[in-house]
Amino acid sequence: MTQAKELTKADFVSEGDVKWCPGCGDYAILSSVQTVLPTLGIPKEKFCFVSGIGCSSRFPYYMDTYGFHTIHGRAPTVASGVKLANPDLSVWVVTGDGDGLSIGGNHTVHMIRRNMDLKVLLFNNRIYGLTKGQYSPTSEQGKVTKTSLYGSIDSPLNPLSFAIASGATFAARTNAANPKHMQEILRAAAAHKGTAFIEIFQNCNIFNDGAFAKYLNKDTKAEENLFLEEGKPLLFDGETKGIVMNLDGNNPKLTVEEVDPDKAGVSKTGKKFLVHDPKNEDHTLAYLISYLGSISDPENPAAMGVLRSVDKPTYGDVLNAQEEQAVSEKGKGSLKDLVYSKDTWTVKETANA
Amino acid sequence: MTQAKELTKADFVSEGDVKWCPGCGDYAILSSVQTVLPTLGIPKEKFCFVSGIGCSSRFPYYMDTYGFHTIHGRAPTVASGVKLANPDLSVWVVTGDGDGLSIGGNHTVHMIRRNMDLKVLLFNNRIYGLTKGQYSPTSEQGKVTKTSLYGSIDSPLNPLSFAIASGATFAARTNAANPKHMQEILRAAAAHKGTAFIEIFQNCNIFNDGAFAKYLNKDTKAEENLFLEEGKPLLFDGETKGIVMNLDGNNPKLTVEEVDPDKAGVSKTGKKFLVHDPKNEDHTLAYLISYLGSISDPENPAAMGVLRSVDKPTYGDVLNAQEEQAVSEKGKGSLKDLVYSKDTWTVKETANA
Amino acid sequence: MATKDQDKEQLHSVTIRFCGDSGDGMQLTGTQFTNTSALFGNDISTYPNFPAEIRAPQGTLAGVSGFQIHFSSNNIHTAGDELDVLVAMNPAAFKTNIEDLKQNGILIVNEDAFTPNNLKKAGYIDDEDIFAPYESRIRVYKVPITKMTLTALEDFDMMAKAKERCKNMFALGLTYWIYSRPLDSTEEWLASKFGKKPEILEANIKALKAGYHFGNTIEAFQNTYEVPEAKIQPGTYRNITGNQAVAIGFVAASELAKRPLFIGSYPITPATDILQELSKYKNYGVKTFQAEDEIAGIGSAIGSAFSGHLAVTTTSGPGIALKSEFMNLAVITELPVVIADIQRGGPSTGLPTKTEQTDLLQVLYGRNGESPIPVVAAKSPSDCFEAAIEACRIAVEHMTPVVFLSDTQIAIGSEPWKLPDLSNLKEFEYDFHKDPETFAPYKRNELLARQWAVPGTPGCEHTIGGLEKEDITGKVNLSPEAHEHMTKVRAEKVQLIASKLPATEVLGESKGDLLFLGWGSTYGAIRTATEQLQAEGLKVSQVHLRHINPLPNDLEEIMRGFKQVVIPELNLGQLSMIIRSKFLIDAKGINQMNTKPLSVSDLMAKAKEFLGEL
Amino acid sequence: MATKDQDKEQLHSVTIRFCGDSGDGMQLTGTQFTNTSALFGNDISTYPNFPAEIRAPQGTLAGVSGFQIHFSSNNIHTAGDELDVLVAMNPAAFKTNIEDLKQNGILIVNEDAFTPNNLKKAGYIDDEDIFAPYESRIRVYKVPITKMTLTALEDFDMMAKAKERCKNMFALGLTYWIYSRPLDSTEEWLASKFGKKPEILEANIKALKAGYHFGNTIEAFQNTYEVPEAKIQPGTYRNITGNQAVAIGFVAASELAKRPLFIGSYPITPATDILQELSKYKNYGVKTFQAEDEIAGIGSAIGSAFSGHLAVTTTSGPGIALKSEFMNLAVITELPVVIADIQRGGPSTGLPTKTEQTDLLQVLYGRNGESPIPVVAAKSPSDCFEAAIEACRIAVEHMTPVVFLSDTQIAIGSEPWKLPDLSNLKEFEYDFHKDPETFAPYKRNELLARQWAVPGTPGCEHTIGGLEKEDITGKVNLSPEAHEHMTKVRAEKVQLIASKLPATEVLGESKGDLLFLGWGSTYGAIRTATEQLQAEGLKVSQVHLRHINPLPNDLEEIMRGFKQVVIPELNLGQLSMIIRSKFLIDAKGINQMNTKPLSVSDLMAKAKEFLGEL
Ligand SMILES: Cc1ncc(C[n+]2csc(CCOP(=O)(O)OP(=O)(O)O)c2C)c(N)n1
Ligand SMILES: Cc1ncc(C[n+]2csc(CCOP(=O)(O)OP(=O)(O)O)c2C)c(N)n1
Ligand code: SF4
Ligand code: SF4
Ligand SMILES: [Mg+2]
Ligand SMILES: [Mg+2]
Repeated sequence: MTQAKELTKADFVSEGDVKWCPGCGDYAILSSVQTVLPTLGIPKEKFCFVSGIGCSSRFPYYMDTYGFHTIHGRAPTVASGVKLANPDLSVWVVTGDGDGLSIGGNHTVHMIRRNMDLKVLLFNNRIYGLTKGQYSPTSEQGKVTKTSLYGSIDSPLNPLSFAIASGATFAARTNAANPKHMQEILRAAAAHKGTAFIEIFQNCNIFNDGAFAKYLNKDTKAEENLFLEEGKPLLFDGETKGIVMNLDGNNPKLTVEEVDPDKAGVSKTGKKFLVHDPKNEDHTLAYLISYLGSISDPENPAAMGVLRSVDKPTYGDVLNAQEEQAVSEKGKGSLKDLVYSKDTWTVKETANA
Repeated sequence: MTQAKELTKADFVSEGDVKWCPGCGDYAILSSVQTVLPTLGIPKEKFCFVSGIGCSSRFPYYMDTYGFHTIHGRAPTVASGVKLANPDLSVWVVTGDGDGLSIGGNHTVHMIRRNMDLKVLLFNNRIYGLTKGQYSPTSEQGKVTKTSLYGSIDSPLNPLSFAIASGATFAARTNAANPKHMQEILRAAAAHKGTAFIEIFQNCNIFNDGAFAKYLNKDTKAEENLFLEEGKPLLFDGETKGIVMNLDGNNPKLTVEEVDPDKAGVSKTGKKFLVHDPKNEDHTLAYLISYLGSISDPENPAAMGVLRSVDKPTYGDVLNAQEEQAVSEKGKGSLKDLVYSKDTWTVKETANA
Repeated sequence: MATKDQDKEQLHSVTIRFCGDSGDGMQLTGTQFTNTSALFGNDISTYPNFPAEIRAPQGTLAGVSGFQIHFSSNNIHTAGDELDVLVAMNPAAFKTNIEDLKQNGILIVNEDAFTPNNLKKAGYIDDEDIFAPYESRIRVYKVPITKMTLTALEDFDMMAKAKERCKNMFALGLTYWIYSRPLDSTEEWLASKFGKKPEILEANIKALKAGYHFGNTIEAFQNTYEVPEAKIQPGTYRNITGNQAVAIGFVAASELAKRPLFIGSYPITPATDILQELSKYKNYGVKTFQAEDEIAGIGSAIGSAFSGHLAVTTTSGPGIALKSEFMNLAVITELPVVIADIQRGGPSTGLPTKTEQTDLLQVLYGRNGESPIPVVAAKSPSDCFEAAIEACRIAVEHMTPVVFLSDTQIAIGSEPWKLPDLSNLKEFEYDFHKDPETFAPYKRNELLARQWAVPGTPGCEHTIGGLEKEDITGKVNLSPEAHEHMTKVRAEKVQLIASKLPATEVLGESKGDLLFLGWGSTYGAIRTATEQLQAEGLKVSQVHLRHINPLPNDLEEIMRGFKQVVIPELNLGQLSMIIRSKFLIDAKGINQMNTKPLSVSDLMAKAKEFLGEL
Repeated sequence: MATKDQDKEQLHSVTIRFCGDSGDGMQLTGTQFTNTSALFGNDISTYPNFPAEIRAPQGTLAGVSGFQIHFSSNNIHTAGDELDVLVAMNPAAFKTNIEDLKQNGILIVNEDAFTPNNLKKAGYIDDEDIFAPYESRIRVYKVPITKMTLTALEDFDMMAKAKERCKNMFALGLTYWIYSRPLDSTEEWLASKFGKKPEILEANIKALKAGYHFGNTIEAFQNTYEVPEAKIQPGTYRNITGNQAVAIGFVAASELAKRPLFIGSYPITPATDILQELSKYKNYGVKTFQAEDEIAGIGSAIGSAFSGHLAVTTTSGPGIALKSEFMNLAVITELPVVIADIQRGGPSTGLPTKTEQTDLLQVLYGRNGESPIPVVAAKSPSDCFEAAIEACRIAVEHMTPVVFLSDTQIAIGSEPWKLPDLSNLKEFEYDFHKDPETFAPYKRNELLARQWAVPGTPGCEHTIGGLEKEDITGKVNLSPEAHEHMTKVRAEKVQLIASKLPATEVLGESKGDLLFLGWGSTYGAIRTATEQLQAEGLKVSQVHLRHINPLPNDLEEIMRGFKQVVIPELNLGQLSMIIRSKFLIDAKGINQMNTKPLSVSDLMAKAKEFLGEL
């Protein structure tokens, strides 16, 4: 394998069978990732995919890259070690809503706040797939599953809001059934220097079929998807509606208003539509946008795209800088110095003859 | 022990020695809790204190109530079991910044989102006390400790923001060195039906002395504390300054402005000061307020008081309702029915003689 | 009941395995065959075999799903070693199962599924004659099952796909014919299932009958067989899997303890069923809590125990690692909580859908410090009921965490369960402590069980925790004396459980040449081997342990009555290690690590070897 | 070097313990006495004893902090059983330590601290004469240490509190006088510590000298003593704790492996020091990562191993529970990572600052599935250096996780370390695999170590994980054959480590009546007991295991050369269990569970009992 050869999708397809259920949304994600990777200008051997346990977490087996299928919920920790040991690598974490937000929620938080420079794909199917259909932390309240015959009691978490509140420098959402959009987002994540968190709506056609149907359904998709573009106003439904900031009693709230057909970029009540700025240092607006269309806010469309993408030194950068500082201050350590430190004494041959 | 007897502070003081370091902020918290408990009208035997591991987590030993000193980071799980099994109890979780946000961060999230109806006291001293001084998830970036000789790299978490983003129905902050305020907050938490999360600034005078000095220092405390009162404007520094909402480019931001000495309730630039409403269903504003004065926002004062207090059914309420529903639908189950269910067959005595 | 038909060959026992693609409905087919045979009066034992994938791509080896039934006119205890009949619905199913078919066994394949494409998916070369190598030693029946099903349903106004889905009923009907089974119970079941969809109901019944008549019509099958009903103990029976029995056992224990049941768990194969099963029983006062992880599962259970509930948590091997720290807390706080470990193949994620007995040392020793926990093991699916109650009883009466061990084979396998006379179940003997005058948290009764005073009890306020403590008062105490004493007390308390155990049952003579000592799911295989060896006149007996910690007090004497002790296990010798070190008896292991239940013929062969060495 | 002074009584060995309130500076006092004695030429061994609380309320029993030094003209291996001298700075310290003082031993108390208030805090009744019960059997010296220190510092312009803080130097000076030690090294150390605060420096030196002269002046002490220098092997020495030695050992291993060191850890007593120590070594290319918990600690370490770093994680017992699931992943993925377990008292949170050897079975068996991990144990503080290197060497050369065991006694105890000739350290023999042509992730060398190709290597892309696999290719494979084979390979790989071990060292004759078999921190006590028993003419030898898994191949033969094998352990018989089950040797345990290091006299007494029984 030499770098000279131009990489293609086929280079990232592993040998064996792909073993997800026929019709599973995971296939499309796999295909999109395999499509995007060869375009990034990164040598194939520099990619490493690290996953936990779940249907989603079988992902690395299907990629012809370095991969590690670890244990349930802990992929962020292994990925952090892989990346810290070799900052040259492009390290991707593949996780599910149970893996990354239930058992692994804490590692997700800490990986994000440390800005570990990992690319995180959270396959959100709002169910535990591999264990055959129990509610997950993203399942809607009241959901009836095998372990919640009377409806689940837990209030769901919104993965994107969770990530942004944890300090994500990059947060985005896409849909497995929209490969074009997904590939765009994957490229943006790859380009980001820092941890990039992507929530991917993914249909589990066996245990939670249709969870995201409204985002795909011909009749509803225009009003349910709010596609974000940097510098563009937050418009949807064929640019007939948009998002405005409503300071109702000083309570900042995003609401939908209709576009004034007569005045460009202004709502019927005369409000300006928000203009999307993922580079906004302040995370508040991204946080508010992440809640749009969430399970607890079904009236509004869900934001699809890059909600936030800001610069911040990565953990590895600072770690390396500290190492350089240490070397420059103390000199490259020698084992001899370490062992033979100052508090030594010597016993002579002839001491007690 | 009969209920007739009026409870006093002394009833909540356990026998043995209290073993924190002399001067530790934990003493004041203990004393405040012991002061407030007898005033709540709850029989002594109904209190249960559950803690993890850390200096803070020694708390239950010093209370003459039911108590459980569990394992590191896991108090929320045990407390959830205690409460679900006996909804009559007033169950308090005592944890530290390491216990509750590092190893136990995930349980904290899930306990909060489930609205388990626990009272959570997070003693935030921004350090690991019991293990003698390593940085914690609330330590400032760059902090030099025994494990971060070149400064810690992690970005700190803000406990209150973390709780609010996790769906806290009650979130408050107080300072161990301000017993009067602390007691007020404890009373409010006790009165709240649902999980009540309280961040308590607590000085560790051995390993992180002075971390909260600016909130207590005679010269600075007026400008560093923003005391919240329901229905009152967010004013501080002797009512000379206040918090306004700044919609800078649709970017909702809380900023400090000076009070116009001539016009009541209005800033010098003519803005209205925010009026505090902890009952606001929408959590955005509480989330923004929680960030004020955080480590990453040292310019502003820190909000002290109840940021959020809203009603929502507790986990236990819904669980019990489901049980009632099941009983009313299927009748109270009898073991006989369960064992001798319909798919049975009978082998007779004489079958194969 | 059954009238003997002299045209049919009489057999004692038959083992059939249905296998096909995950989508082919083999679990359902097997279950129907099972129920019919049970109602007919056979003794039965079953063992399904799931793929690790939910629904791997159609036709692949990874997607093969199987269901094995052993039915007999004798009492049987295993799902059978070798197969008499293999029904293979596609090439992948053929490939992964054919080696288990015995000499002269019957192979029925759905020949329509043996297309070039499917052959390729199963890893065969296109023009390979895959049956050729077997034809000399087995009886191959190639049946166009799909085509015949479609033909039978010609007149139905249904999609072809839906029609094809009835092919499992055709296969079922065919096997019913071969083994002279009545169709009625399956027809009834279909009626209850598809009552609201008469078209589908009719189609299924038609396919079932078509299969049955096909057997009747063609001359391919020279013989049909009959397996007469078994001499089964009179009583009421139901067919039950181990996991179902555990769930019902826990509910029963809750009644016997007069305390509501609390289960805090996190899903994991093969334990998930128990949580799922129990979440049906809210009207029994059962509280199920699906926690964020295994740690939270046991943590909430321990909290509920402190609060006075009957507390359980369920998991499999990888989950035990996560629960260990809390199990240790339950040891030092002496709280009753049952940790059910449904073992699966390891190490690590390992073989999540395969059976193994490799967690024994983990549950005994996987904690820091000297941390004794009683261990109770179930030996078969229906036995889980009693074993689960026993685990709960020890927990509550002795105030201790208890590990309940089962495994995949027991958990998903099924057998007829002779329903117990519920009035014979003994209530648990314990009391909440309520008197402040006599209360101290670590004051003990004659079993060394400490007083259990639950929050809410006036005057008994106390704090427990994970630090070493002083006996009686429970106050934190790290002194040499306290630690020495408490270490001893914790050990003695567990040891005292043995004093309450009934005499150990020996299957066979109490002295002899070879004693099989076993635990867990190997029971049936060992029992069968033992009985057959006894029938051959060999002096072989069996002891199967319900209690692994503490071991029964009479075990040593029993073992010393035999020239050789042999310990068959689905691990590398975990019980062996304990027996050898404790008694210095040169026990030999029969250790199998190949994902399969123990084989009876293997056991017999090895036993004879050992006997030959004597 | 030292000139003999005939006025002084000559002693071979002395054990002193300084104890007082946490705030009294006892650790520092002890360290100074240690350094002075080491420089003087004695052999030394020390053991500090911390309270579980950071700084419990002044004067309470919970707040007592102690430091014990054993110094000798012989070679010694323990910090001493009984005390020759006890320095107690307050009543609480007196109460918790007095029982360890030997018959006719010297007690020095700071009489000024024996106030009614302090007596009450220590749980004494106000007017009790607390010394009376002891006066007949020990020599009590009540010294007004506080008052005399303040008097000595009369002229200093300092707060009284600051002056009082110098009283530990007074006590140190006094003991220096009794044992004829020079003051100069402590003066030098004070100068380096307080160089920038001349006032405080002077005050400390003054107090030190005041204590020394006080001894010289008053007549209370009839004798002074001399402990001549020891016959110590020539070389360069430093005093080192076990945790420091582990840290340096890991850095050395990193050099020998030519790979940067990565440590992912979460603080926990008594392991925290290692992480803290290593975070000083950034200029050695050491990456320290304080993770959010123990799981993340080992997870990151495993990730770094996959990426080609030398990976370690450090913890204590409760942390092992959390790491077990990942340890198991390292077993099945066959990645080199060293898990250092610094044992402490259990179960559960237990006795966090006390020593114990109760994690052995946990690290060997605390995982689901058959999951073999090599275990290496250090036997003393300085030995940690070599043991840590050995653990890393096995990990890298055999591609396996390795457990490194130490305990509180080793971790915080100290002894002189004869610094090794670094050129004698052997580089690790392994290579990253880089050739795609010959690469397969589970292809093995003659040690069965699999190929290690790290991400970034062109053409060697592969995925590893926790599911069972097929050998060589590493592809997921849950078949009976694959599992059987891999189970065997994993076991054999670990067993093969034994083939590379040097012959086991026997201290004493290689045949005899009694063999002490030990591991870990009991080394010193067992060795001392062995040597003394040998000196008495008894046929006693010692084997101390560096490797507990696999055991050395020659161990069985050695054991069979003795009539009795005795295994002393600070647990209830964990190594015993392994030895007994594996070899069916009736090894007897000497098992101590009282938070203390093994006592030499106890060992000798028990050994004689066993010998008597022969
Ligand atoms: C320690 C542990 N606990 C539990 C499991 C069982 N388990 C495997 S995957 C999974 C949940 C999967 O859900 P999700 O992360 O949403 O992934 P999906 O299958 O839906 O893609 C669970 C509970 C396990 N393998 N390991
Ligand atoms: C499983 C486990 N890991 C680590 C520890 C060690 N440990 C005890 S408390 C603690 C951190 C305490 O910090 P914090 O929660 O902030 O409490 P504080 O002492 O500051 O009140 C740690 C790391 C432990 N006891 N158990
Ligand atoms: S169970 Fe659901 S998520 Fe899993 S592979 Fe099947 S369709 Fe996909
Ligand atoms: S170490 Fe700090 S937090 Fe802990 S008891 Fe001492 S002062 Fe308090
Ligand atoms: Mg999912
Ligand atoms: Mg803290």
